[in-house]
Amino acid sequence: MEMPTVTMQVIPMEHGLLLAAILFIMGMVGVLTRRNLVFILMSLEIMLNATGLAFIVASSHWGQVDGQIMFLMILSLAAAEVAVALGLVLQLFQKRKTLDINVLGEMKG
Amino acid sequence: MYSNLIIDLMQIIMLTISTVVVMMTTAFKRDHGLISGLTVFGLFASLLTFVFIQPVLPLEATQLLIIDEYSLFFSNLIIVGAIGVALLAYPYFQNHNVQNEEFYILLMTATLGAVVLACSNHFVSFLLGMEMMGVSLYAMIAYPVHAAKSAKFPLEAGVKYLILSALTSGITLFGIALVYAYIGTMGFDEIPAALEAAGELGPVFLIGVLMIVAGAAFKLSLVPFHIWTPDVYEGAPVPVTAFLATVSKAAMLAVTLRLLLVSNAIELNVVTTVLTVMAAASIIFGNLLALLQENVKRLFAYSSIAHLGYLLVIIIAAAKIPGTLSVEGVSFYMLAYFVMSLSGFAVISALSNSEKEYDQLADFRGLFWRNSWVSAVLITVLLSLAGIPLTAGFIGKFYIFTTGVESELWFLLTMLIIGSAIGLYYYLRLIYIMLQPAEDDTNDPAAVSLPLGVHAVMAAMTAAIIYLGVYPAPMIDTLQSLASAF
Amino acid sequence: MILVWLITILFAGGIGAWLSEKRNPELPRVIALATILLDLFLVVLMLVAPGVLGLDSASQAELGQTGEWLILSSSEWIPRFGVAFIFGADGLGLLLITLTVFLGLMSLGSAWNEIKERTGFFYFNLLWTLAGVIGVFTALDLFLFFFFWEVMLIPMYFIIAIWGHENKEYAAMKFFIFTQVSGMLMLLAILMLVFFHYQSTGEFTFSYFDLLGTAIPDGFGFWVMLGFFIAFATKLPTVPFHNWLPDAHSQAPTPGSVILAGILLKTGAYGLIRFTIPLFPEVSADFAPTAMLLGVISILYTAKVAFSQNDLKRLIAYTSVSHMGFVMLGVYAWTSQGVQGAVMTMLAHGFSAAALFMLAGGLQHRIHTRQMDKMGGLWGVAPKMGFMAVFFTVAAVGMPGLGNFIGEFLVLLGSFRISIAAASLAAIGMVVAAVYSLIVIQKVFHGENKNNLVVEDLTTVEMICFGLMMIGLLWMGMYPQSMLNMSEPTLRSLGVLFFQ
Amino acid sequence: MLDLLWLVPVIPFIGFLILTLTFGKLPQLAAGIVGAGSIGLSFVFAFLAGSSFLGAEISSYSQTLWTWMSVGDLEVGFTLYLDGVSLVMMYVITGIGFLIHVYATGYMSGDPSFARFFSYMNLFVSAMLILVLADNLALLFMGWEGVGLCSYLLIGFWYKDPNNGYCARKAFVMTRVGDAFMAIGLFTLFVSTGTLNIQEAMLEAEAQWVVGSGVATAVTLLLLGGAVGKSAQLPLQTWLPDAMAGPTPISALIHAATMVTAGVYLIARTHVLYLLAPEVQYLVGVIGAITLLMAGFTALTQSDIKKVLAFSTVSQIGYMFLALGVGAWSSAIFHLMTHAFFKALLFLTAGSIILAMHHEQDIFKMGGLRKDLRWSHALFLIGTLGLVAFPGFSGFFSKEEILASAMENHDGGYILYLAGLLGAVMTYLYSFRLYFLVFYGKKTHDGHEVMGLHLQGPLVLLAIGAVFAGFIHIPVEGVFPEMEEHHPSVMAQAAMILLPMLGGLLAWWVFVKGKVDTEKLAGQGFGAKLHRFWFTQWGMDWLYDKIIVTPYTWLAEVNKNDFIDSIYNGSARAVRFCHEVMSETQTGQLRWYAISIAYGLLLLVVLGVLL
Repeated sequence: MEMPTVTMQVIPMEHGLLLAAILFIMGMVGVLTRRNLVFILMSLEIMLNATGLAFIVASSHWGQVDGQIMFLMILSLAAAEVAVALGLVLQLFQKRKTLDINVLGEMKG
Repeated sequence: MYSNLIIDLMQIIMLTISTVVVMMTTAFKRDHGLISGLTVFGLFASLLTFVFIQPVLPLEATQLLIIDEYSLFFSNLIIVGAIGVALLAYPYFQNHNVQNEEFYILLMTATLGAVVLACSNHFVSFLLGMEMMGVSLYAMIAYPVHAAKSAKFPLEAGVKYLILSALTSGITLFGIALVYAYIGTMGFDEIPAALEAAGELGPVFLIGVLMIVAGAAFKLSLVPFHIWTPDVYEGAPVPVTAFLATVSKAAMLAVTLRLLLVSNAIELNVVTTVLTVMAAASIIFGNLLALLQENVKRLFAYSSIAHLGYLLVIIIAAAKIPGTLSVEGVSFYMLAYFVMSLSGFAVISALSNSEKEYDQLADFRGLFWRNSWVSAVLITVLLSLAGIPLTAGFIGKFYIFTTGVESELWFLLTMLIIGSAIGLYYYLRLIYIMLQPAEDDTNDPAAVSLPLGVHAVMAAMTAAIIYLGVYPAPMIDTLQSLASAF
Repeated sequence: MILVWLITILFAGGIGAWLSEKRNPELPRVIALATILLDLFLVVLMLVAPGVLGLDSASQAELGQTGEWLILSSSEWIPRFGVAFIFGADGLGLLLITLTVFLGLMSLGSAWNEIKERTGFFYFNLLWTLAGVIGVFTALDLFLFFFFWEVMLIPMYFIIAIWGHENKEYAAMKFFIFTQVSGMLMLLAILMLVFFHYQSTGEFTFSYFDLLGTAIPDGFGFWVMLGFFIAFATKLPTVPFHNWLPDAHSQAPTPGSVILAGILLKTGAYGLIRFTIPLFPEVSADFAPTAMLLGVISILYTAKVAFSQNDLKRLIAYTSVSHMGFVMLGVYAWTSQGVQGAVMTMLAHGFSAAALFMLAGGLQHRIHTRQMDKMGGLWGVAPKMGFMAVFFTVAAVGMPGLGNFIGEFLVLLGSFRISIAAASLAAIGMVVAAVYSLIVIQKVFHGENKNNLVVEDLTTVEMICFGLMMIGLLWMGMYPQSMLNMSEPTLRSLGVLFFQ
Repeated sequence: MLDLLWLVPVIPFIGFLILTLTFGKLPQLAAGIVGAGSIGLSFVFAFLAGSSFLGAEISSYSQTLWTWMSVGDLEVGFTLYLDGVSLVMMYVITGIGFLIHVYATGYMSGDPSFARFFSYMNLFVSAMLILVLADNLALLFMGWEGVGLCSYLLIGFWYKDPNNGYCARKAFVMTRVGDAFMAIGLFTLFVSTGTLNIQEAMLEAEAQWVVGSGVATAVTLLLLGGAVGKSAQLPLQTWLPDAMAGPTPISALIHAATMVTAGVYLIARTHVLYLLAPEVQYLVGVIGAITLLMAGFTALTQSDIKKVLAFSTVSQIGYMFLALGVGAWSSAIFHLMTHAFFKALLFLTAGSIILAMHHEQDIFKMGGLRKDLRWSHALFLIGTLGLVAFPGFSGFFSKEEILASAMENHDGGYILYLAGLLGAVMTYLYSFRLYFLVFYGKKTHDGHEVMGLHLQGPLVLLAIGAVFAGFIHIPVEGVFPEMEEHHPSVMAQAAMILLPMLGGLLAWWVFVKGKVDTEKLAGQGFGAKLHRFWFTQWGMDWLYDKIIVTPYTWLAEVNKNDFIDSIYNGSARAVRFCHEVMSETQTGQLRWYAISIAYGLLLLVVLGVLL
């Protein structure tokens, strides 16, 4: 099982990072623009995964495993976050019968 | 060597064990009193381990964590805060008939996360601690979601904190990734060497650095990442607000300062400039926002923005003066702020429970004559926040001025004076309201007899405020020695 | 140590008064009286035999001081920053301490029958304010000084905010913010001074003696001095920093006004004499014309504003600003006559303003208004009060034979040497002072008693207070030398210009 | 006995203390005894001290009681100084003062504030004695201000009438304007000579100053400012007629005999300085001349008996100033003394008339009273003859001396002489107008003489003084420079005596014979304008009101709320506004919050990349 490392190396790190950045920004724009709480959570997942990609790209650039460990951490973080978040989604729907986050605007000033 | 390592990590281990014990006990016997007692006991035991840890310091426990006097100080502070929060939580949730016990588990995990954060010396442990604390907090904030009257607020606050915090976590992580991509290391103390090796670094690296700064700024609620603070403070149950204001801030500050100093990032021109702008904006906007605030929890939120702005002045000063004085100052100010906030929220907590929180300014009218002890505590806190002598807040402000003058930060000092002037107004306004006779005595939240725990928190914190304000020399000596690590 | 005792007794007495209220609401005032009398006793002892009680020759040697310090003691506080408990009193300090304790007694007298609610906390605040003021007059460590500077404000804030009149919230807030903000500027200035001292000597210290003569880098001296100046000028107060005063004085309860006008204002003047000018002699010399101008403007401008007031206490408050203008003028003339005049004005104004506020407060207590257009013809119903009003008004106008004249005369004489224009303009103050003062007598005591006001004449307690202050003013006016002799060594050591 | 000198001012002060501190509890008789008795006792001590002074044949005597102020080079002792001039003054004050006090016990009897009246009177005498006995200008200033205060208190003695209060304030403030000048004068003198001691300062000045130098002119001008204020000379004279609002004994004591002559005393006391500033000295004479004429004309138009006398006082003090201006120092003091007698007599008699007429002061409502009020008539006539300087009466000797000195004066004295002569005519005219209007003509109201030893007794003694005081020799030779003897020609002397009498004749012709319809003359056309002009003291009150009083009160009223305050309140409002703007950003909308974080990040990045 030899990996074709030669072809991997022709992709410069910047390209990988750029891809990660594009994904990250897509996710971020999603967070900023969606009104549905579930979609927002999905966009957050995209952001986190983009981060994970960036770590893996960096990690392979330096030939270290640190970045990949980081990716695992991010995965578990995302899972934990979603677990709590879905609990809140359920509560929101139960109480307000909607997932539109604009109803959550009662505290201000 | 190994045994030393175990002693070194004893606090974290002890906290973990306590968490597991609390969790297991909950599974078998749901008893609010028992669980909260266990929690306090566990936290206390963890706190006491510092006696054993002290002699072996400093020691790097793997690459991830470093236990030195500095981190131990903050860990202790965090655990004390957690004990305080636990003591406040008991009466608060007592009338709350749904399951209360999980709250303490969350509290324990959040505390654990905070301690890890304070000890972290590596981006991995940084992430671990920050998210452990963060995820626990999401749940804690929204915890009384079933409580009848105020249900919508915890939910709203929880969702807001969750989404915004996750957003900034993503930003921070991406920033870390960018930095890592350019220098190839994530250990704090390895960064200077790596930077040296990497030579000239492009804007993408700087963007990474700034994204990390932004993430820290969010947790420290610095302008322009402050906007969540009032809503979350208001919506969260009082004990959790206290946790947010004290433990969460202290842990984040501890690691941020370490990161900035150890990695020499503070010497980057970009970082100091950005920090200066954030400090000035936080001082001015935080105080302005608090000016006519009618909700005391929001008031504390805005004032925390301003106070973190003050703190930033000391951090920025580290760019020009020896880091030791700066660390000493930051530690003192954080300690003072920690004590004041805990005490302040203890007062609000004393007036509240999960059914109804008395956090409107009007609720405080005449408090001085109804319950002079509770209001005397709050007055002390407010005077301390305003930086009046005889209180810890004054010595804290003294540190800001001293470091500010020594590093000649005239602009920030001007902002500081303007901000403090505005700040005086709302602190005094609250004091004034307490001093006025109540319009009617029927609505008297303080008439409820309070459990010993809340009194203990108030008494201990007030004593600390005054002790630190009148005779700070011993504490200063301690801080001086812990700062020598930098 | 006696100075520490002086302060500690007041602190302890305050706490005792507070705690005793639960037992009996009459008790706090008795405790307060006992406390102040005990302090007065110590003060008299110091006046008679300063050496017996506390001249700590060890600390004196340690601080390298000789001569003018009658009492001096020092011990560590925050060694990290070279902050220490240094207390000292020289002739000037002793005079002002005496004034403080004496007027404390007077304000107690005015509170005796007026304060009926929450007496414990009231006397607590009263005694703590006094303690703070004595601290200010005796602290010789700049950190300690600042500490007391702020300590005296908080109880005063409480006094205004709790026992004040209809517009107390605004007044208390204004008072606090003005003094606090200016205080912060002073803190900044103190730290800059300490820092510059550290730069040139490598030693962190807040000791007044060490900081004297600190070399300040070019361009900074003015700003550091300004920090001190603004703090003191706000407290004094001088135009344009005076606006807190009319509100605070008119809204405060009588004992509060007495302490504010009688004592707190003097801390500003004291600060100028003790700190601002000696610490920054060159910059102050350059600044003196501006300061003297501000003094003159204060005298004339506030006299004019006072003239149009209808609120009796507000009017008296503005006249206080006017009189403090003389202090500013005299201090910045920095000649022996000028500064001695300022000192005499401080003492005499302490008495006359305190008495006038007591009268105004007593009137308000009796007829529930401070508006002069609702008064009139009160001489007929309260001749004793009328006599006292005339006496103290006349004293305030600067009638020779009474203390205020000595002050103003010396100030004018001393400043005339330095600036003929300033002194001449200030002399117009003599005329306008007559204009606004006499209008008070006219509106309140003369004329027809249109509203048929029934006013109980002065009580025995009040008569004792006023009598003592009368004697004090006469003493100052007829034999000022006894006070001038006390302050002279101080002024010499501070470098005031003595012509021989 | 000289060392008892200090008792002279102290005894009245003790009287003041007794009367004040009993707060009206003292019965009237006791109050009267204390009030008048203290002055009497003071006079006794003054007499004892004075006679041993004269007996000792020394030029001056000084007694230091204690050090008042000693600051740096300023040394001011609480020191009394007695020489010929202060001796004369001391006698006048205690002697005439005592008589007026006795009179006042009758005049004021029954007044509810009887004791208060005497306490002020005693304080006044004490202050006046300090003024004349002071050896330095600071102490003199103390007396100077003290008498001003008492004047204020006594003018406003009947406090229920707001007009009295106004008059009292006017008097105090206007004299204080002069005092401010005087104070500055003291400072200038001190800075220049290094002392406030009058004798030393004069010696120093003689040694240092050049004649006519700036400092000499400045000091003398400033002191003159004080003097014209106190002595009601141009341009600060307008307070004195209003001061007549006080009880009549006050007018006699303070506003005729003693206090208002303090300005004359001051200039005489510091005459050496004036000799060093000849222009100013001449100015003193000019001021006197103008004032005496102006007051004379005004007196002619007044209808209030006391105001006529008040203007005559202004006019007579004008003579004293004229004397000072031509260097006739001793004549000025001499006229001061004789004037004290006849003017006190006139005022007190006027007081008796007022009492008799039930507090009527309008002379047009009197008339033909010479039968009803025999005593008053006789006494008033004596006083009037003294005032017009009828040969043989006291005023004659002093006024003749003044006019003679003016005539002989070389530098411009002639003009002053002519003014004085014209003034003398005027004096006759207005004095006899008053006399005729009150005692001759048609009787309209009945008068009932109020009799009593304490009323008429002092009057008789004063009348004796008014007749014979001219023969007293005042012992001032050692004080003032020697004056050459005046020997005016017979013609000049005759002119001086006879010409003024024409004024008396004119008064007789107009007011007794009724040859001229005065009402018609003063009621229309140019006459009316002239009458108004004279009546209002040449419009000076009006002028002061327009250029000083109104602007000042307007300015004060406009700025009642202290515009500086609005700067602070404005900034507080600005902060509040910023708060409101800022809190708009806290919308509560989660998406806006997320966007703000994104913007924040963008801001940071832009900031970072730009740098």
